[in-house]
Amino acid sequence: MRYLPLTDADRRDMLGVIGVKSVDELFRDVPQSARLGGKIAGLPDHLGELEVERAFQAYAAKNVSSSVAPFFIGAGAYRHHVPATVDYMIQRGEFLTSYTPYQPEITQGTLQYLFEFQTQVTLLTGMEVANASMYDGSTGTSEAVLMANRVTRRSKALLSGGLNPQYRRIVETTAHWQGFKAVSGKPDAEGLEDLIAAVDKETSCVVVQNPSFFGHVRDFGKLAEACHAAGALLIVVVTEVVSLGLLKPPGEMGADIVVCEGQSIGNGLGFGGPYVGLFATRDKYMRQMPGRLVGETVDADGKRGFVLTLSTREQHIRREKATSNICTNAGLCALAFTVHLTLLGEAGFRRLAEINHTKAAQLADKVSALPGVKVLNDSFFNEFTISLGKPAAPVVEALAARRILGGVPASRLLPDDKSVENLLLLAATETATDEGMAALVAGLKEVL
Amino acid sequence: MRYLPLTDADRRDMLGVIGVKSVDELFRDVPQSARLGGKIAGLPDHLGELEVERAFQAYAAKNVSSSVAPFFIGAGAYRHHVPATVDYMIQRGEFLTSYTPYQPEITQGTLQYLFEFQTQVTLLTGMEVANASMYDGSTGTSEAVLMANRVTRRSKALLSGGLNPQYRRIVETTAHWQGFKAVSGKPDAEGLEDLIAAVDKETSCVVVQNPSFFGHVRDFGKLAEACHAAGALLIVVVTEVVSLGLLKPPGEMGADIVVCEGQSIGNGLGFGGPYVGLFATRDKYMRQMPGRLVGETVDADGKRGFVLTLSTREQHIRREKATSNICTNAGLCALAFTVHLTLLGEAGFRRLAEINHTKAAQLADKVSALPGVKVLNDSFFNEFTISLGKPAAPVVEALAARRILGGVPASRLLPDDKSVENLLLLAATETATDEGMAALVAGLKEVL
Amino acid sequence: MDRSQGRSGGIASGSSVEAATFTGNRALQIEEPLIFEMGQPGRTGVDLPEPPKVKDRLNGLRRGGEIGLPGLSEPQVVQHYTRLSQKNYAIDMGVYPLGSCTMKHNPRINEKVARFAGIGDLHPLQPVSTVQGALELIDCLAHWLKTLTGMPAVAMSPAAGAHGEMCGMMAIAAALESRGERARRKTVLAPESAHGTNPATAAALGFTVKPIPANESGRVDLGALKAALGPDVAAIMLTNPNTCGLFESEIIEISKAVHAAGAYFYCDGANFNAIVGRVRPGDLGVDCMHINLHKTFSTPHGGGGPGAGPVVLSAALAPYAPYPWIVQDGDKWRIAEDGAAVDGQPLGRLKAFHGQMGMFTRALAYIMSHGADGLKQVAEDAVLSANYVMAALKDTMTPAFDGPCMHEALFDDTFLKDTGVSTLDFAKAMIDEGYHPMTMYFPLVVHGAMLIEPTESQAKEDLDQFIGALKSLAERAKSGTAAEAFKAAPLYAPRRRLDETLAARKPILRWRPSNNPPSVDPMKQAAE
Amino acid sequence: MDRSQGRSGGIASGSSVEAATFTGNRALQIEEPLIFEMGQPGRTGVDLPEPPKVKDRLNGLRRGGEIGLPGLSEPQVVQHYTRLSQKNYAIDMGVYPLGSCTMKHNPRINEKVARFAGIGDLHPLQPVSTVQGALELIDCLAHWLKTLTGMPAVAMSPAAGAHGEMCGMMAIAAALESRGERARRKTVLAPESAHGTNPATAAALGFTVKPIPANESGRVDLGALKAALGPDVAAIMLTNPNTCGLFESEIIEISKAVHAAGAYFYCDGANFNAIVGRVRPGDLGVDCMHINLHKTFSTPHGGGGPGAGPVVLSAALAPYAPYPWIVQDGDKWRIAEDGAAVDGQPLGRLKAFHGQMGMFTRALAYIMSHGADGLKQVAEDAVLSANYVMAALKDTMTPAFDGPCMHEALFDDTFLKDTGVSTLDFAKAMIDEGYHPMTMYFPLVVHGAMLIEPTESQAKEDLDQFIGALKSLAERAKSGTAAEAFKAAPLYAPRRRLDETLAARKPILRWRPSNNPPSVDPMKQAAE
Ligand SMILES: Cc1ncc(COP(=O)(O)O)c(C=O)c1O
Ligand SMILES: Cc1ncc(COP(=O)(O)O)c(C=O)c1O
Repeated sequence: MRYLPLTDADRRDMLGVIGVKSVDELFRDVPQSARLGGKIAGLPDHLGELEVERAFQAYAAKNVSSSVAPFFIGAGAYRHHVPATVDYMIQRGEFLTSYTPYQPEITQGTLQYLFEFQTQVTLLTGMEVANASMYDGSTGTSEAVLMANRVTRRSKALLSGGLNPQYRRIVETTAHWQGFKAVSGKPDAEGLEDLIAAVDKETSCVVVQNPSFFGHVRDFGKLAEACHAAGALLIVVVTEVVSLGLLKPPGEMGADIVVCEGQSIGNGLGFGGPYVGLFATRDKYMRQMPGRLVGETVDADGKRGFVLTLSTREQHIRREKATSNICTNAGLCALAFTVHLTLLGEAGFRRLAEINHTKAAQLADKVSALPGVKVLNDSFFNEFTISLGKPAAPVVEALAARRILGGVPASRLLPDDKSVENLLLLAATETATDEGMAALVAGLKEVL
Repeated sequence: MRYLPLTDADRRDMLGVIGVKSVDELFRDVPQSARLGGKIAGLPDHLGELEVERAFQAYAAKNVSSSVAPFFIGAGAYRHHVPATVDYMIQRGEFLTSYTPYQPEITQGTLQYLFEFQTQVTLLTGMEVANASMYDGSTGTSEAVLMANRVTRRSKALLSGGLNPQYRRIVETTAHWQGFKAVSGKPDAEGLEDLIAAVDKETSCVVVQNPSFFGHVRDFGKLAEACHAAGALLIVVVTEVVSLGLLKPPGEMGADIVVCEGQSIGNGLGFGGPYVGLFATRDKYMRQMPGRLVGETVDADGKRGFVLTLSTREQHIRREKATSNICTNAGLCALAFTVHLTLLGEAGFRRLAEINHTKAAQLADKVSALPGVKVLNDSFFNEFTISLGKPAAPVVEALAARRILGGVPASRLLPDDKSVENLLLLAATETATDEGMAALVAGLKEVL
Repeated sequence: MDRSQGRSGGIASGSSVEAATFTGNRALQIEEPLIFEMGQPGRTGVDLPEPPKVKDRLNGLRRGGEIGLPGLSEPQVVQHYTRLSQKNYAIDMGVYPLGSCTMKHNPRINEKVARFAGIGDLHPLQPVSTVQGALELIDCLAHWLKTLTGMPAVAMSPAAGAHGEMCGMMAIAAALESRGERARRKTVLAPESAHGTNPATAAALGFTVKPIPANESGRVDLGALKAALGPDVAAIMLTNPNTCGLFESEIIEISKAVHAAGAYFYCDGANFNAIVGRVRPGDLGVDCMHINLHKTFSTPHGGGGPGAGPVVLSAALAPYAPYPWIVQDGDKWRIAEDGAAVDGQPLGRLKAFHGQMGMFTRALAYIMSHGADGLKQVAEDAVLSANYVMAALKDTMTPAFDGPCMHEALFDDTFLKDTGVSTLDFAKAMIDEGYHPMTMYFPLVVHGAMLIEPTESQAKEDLDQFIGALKSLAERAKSGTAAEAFKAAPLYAPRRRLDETLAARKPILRWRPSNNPPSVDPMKQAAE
Repeated sequence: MDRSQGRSGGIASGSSVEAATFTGNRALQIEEPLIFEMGQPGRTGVDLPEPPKVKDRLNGLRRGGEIGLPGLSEPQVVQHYTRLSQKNYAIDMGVYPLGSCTMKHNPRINEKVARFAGIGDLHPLQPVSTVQGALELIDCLAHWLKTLTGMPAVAMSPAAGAHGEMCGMMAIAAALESRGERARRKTVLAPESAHGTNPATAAALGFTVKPIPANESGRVDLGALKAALGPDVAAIMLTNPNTCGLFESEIIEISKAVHAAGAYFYCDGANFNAIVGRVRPGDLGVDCMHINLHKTFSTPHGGGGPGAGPVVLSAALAPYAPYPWIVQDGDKWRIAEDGAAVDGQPLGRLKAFHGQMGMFTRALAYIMSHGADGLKQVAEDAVLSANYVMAALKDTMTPAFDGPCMHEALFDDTFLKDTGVSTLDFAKAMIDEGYHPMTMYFPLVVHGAMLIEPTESQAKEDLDQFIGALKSLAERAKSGTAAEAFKAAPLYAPRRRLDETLAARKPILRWRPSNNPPSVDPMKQAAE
């Protein structure tokens, strides 16, 4: 076995030192009834690397790679070009194979990039403080609601109809089992929803998404004022973090907590995970935050260094009183994020956002020219919703048969809602090409 | 420009410190007539990473990847599975982006792996001393002949008809321009050649290949004796280094110099390069070797360390009296070789060789059953020659049209020799599958 | 120059001082500033084409002003992160015996297959017809997990162990709800040795955590447990092998008693690596258990994630598994997503999309590479190595319990009594010796705990050197004269001991131009 | 334990000694044995299936006995090479100003595209119809090289610069041969500042190398050259910009004179990076020039290769280009290989297959990424940076020549006169400061030469810190009291100064069980 350094001779010697005859004696505490004779039945034996590689090539061959087909899918995960430098860095063993920096003297590498990551997140979101990552944007959103409940000591969350339906379901699930109210608005395909009236004295928070699930871009300044007037918090969710290169940041709209799905920067599509959740808030709520925090300090020689800090919020210290049960988070995805964003810098990040918006605008103009197709959005960033006049799901399947990955039917995430049955979400990033757009338009012409 | 750290402000400041108005002043020594107005005409401007990636995807799409087609090509380069660990290691910046270890205190990593590499090469070849690599097996072969000329102070080399024709041409080219005699035997497709009679008092060396270009496996013990009796050296060339896991090593046959193409271990096919030349000889000829040598020593604290040594053989010290003009060699390919061989170890390397031989034997049995096909070899390692009764080149093209990469027609390397027109070289490694072999057999049935 | 404060700014002329450097660097150990101290306007590490002008659709919300991101070129970015990486310890560098975290070898082939086109680049919402291979892959891993644990169902979506705990405890709550007993059963029993995530999870779901005492052998006191079991008890959360590295020998009696009391058995599977391939938790009466793929199945720890925490479920809890899961219809696969008509009452959804696919791929590659035979050997070698370390050190250090351990060896700090050396000091001294320290001060039930988990990945020679170093350190500590030396450790790491109190008292959690960090005067350091 | 001699064997109890470690490690700096000291029979880092038994075809030559390769598991292999890598300095870590070697940034995208399926995995002898994209790629690079140099032809196959020199000088010999003058023209002129490969190459081809003196400005003395030119002269080998980092201002007069004398002009293009995109060697009268793709076009130096050394050829030498080359017929590409009917008289073949494809791919990616505009900027920034370093240090150190330099700044050791500090000592002290030293003692024409090539890849801030460090070191040296400190350097590197004399006197070029290396007693070291 290539991964096992111990030889049979080693094993014999070691058993000797321990003073037992066989390794079975070391498992003596296992109840008789649970002891298996030999290997577990019905499972194959070990394979060489070449065989393993072939097995995964076979899996891959049964999928349509997003790199070979015209691609316009978004709805919470976006296809972007990730520079080769990013992938190289996250594969360096010193980053890849180390763990949570419990011993700061020999994990300054991890600690410093997390400190830089936290700073980048505050800058993008326009907030004051950020943590060292959550699992992803969706789980981060329910953590934000829980935090708002702690801060306000209230237990009713209002969820916008513009929130990604899966995110909404996650908050609702958390609400049900952790015991608070989650009131959800109906899907807001037109982007006309106004939640201000719904905010009341029981409300712990209002959760909105920008751009919304359907792509609409809104200013939530008034809503923030209404929330604050009622003693509630405004939580702004961003599922396409690239939009922050072009759009007024939630911090400037008065958001109290901002949660982003960070996948777009540095992290590939990966069939849905692992991704990285960005979590930012105001200084005054710092001690109510979930997750790890890295802080600056000095060492015995007076040199600047970094450590995990404010751990008294966390499960390993605070146990049942912890702000969250999160332990392992998304370290390496945060590294990918911060390396990519460092490569982009101010100029590159803004330019990237500009290109995304331009591509989407071009696509919107192209498809809106198609008979029977209506673009629902006056405003959007790199994704928008069109109505097809017929159910969208079969249309997408028909496009797939033509090897075109032509967006997400709203019904995929809102199966029970007839009113969105004809709606299709289309996204275009910097990776979209004129040929690809032409193929989509031609495909739609055929199948509509 | 993503690769250029200097900003325009930096450039202005730096020009100021230098005390010139413009960078043009720094190029003042360039003759007027050679100064270009602006950029060189007729060349495109810079591209982003995404665009560069697309350009190379377009090139790749116009080739048939050896990973997707049944594959039986050898003739001096062999397709083997390279463990992922190897590719990871050679991409680590500390190895990839450092240079010849001129400063041993901060290049012990490179120096130690080269010392280990040198030792591995002596073990595989059964020789006493090896250098830190040559460009590849083909250039190493002509360096070996030059070394034999120095050692024997003679200037006639006998080249076996079993030597790879390109290797032969390289030695002949060197002989013509550097002024010595290279006498080549006729292509030895049957493996019956006997060079003993040809060895005389002018002979500086005899160059043989094992397995031969046509795949035959020979013992050159007698030839070695004849050479030594006549004061000549025996040079044994090995183009498939994996064969040394199963075959009696040249050192045990009395070889004086052994040159191997090391590509098979750790290095991909790469359309012909870069590869790595292994070069080994007897201790007594150490000081006549070309190339770099790493030796063991101690540092000021008495700790073991490694340095480049015996540099008085080399161009940077010895200049016109150097044993070779080689400077940059094949460091990173040597690293790939040594990492892969370290993973294999004694057991793995022998097993790998056994599998290669078994696959080739199976293939030989299968094709020999085909009407009109004759296997010329009684002996071989993982490659052999078949006669088709008709020209092989069109057959190979016909197979290629069926997406089968079905070996190398001898005429590809021996275009002027009608006698080999019908011969086809077939190789099978551990990467050959039963399905692939079946496809080749079926393909041959169709096209023959 | 003052932009680069991580590097020594002023190059003082220090002909006077011997052992210092002007730059503050130490040969290959290079001081590194923050990216915000390296940035320059107009510099970038990417080249992006200028987009054509179009009328924007931003609803007047175009971002104004500076974001404040630093501008670095690609060479600087590569150097920055390379130098940072060189300040880390990692599995790839040596023994990393961090108990409970299972720092085993992370094969590179797993990284390679996870990046295959057609695997790494799939969108989770692609039409199901275009991701059949991906669904088959997930289903294949699910089959392995169910078979290895002997459990009928598995929920794949949890993102890590703690998330898996949440999933499993929600399933228990759901089962109680459908029995109409949720309001009544508000107590969760857990030993004090439990990992922090256990009580944190239970509390988040509104349960009150009641500790169950351990017996002198470090296992659950069965009598006390039975006494604690009543109509108010929802579940027990038990780690097995437990966090002391011991197998709960009475686990079957425990599960019987728990079930008899109408409660459920949540098993924390963080230590499954000790028994994988040899013992099936399903045979122990477990109702649900999370599996940390980043522990037992070696998906890289990545400096603190990402991980994955699938949860296997008993027949009693299977109906409550959350969306989504993979369903095979003949030779096709589909995804049961929210709203899909299914039997059972899914408890809801815990995560967007379908789980940590990147971790699934790596874990499956690891599992295929080992096979049923290799996984069994993994458990045996892990347990053998831990017992070897325990046996070799038992006379020098003080084992917390006697008898064989499973995959990790637990020591207390008795052997340091009156030496002036603490568990922390001892750990920091290990750093200078070239090792990552063991887990310190966990589990809480042992004084000055040192939890050593060698895993199956270390060669005997390396364990021997590790043992030799610990012996020598223990002897030095016991000499009674070395407390100062231990307090000074580490001496050779990129940083000496860091002031954690300062960090917590005045939190600096982000860079600001105004932070102005402690100036590093290499001359001063040298003087010390 | 004694199998791992690179690591401290005996763990001595050293409570007495303060600043030592038992293992000999220093935190992240870990001592590493040789693989031969780590091996165990029966251990392996691969799993290969047992092959079916077949009758062998080995002609009775099956290898007997042990080969002697050590057996290591994959985790050990990963740790071994990771730890070794951590003993290296590299471009990715900081300023690497090794003059003449052009240690510029190596972009990772180049590594990525070189590994694309369909590029990295092609066999050189695949049917030409199956490698059209590969041939097009080579032809595209050839077009760039010809256009950038203003030369009509290029030979792509040479494996490195020295190999390119061999190719170019053979072409010159071939041209002379066809003129019937080869026997007569046996002299090659080269300045004493020439790189060692120049005389080595010329001598190998049977030429006698005659030195041409330099003038006080560090360039070829035109008068002396003209005097040396005669009917016996085959060629001049001249590096431009030359190895002193200076542009040969009279190069056109030189080439005119050379041609007038019936000789050829070989230009060593190792320093082409200083003028790429700004000056075309073809406009200077060059007959042939090798281009080190691993310098000007940043293919990674890899610890000493691989490289590539294509040679551009003038119309006079083009007919003699060696096999193979790529030919475009309409929209198809083919390879002109040995025996192919071609016009011209190819001089033969220098290398198997078609050249260093892996380097071609990377170089073309680098070239496309920069474009004509970026390459020009590359030359300008490289020259600007070198002049900046020169200007900043000219009062502290002693420039070998005055006036602006090109891409590298050359200093002599005058500033160290009577300090007891040598160029070598100065270089070793730079190591402790976190830098790779500059090229030392080359070119030979300058006493104690220090050749600094910053390249275009370093940020101004980093150049400033580098300059600051060198100034401080120079001042310390001049203080006259620091010779000892300099002789002791480096202090912080993985190794102190190594005994090169011992290495050469008793060469140990391979591991043998009997080598028994100097035992490392960390206690002893500490005592020092
Ligand atoms: C015993 C135990 N339970 C639970 C956890 C939490 O798992 P994770 O970090 O994957 O959330 C851990 C990991 O630290 C653990 O050791
Ligand atoms: C001036 C000069 N000429 C020739 C060479 C030889 O080039 P290579 O090392 O690629 O063979 C070098 C490289 O060191 C050089 O600097």
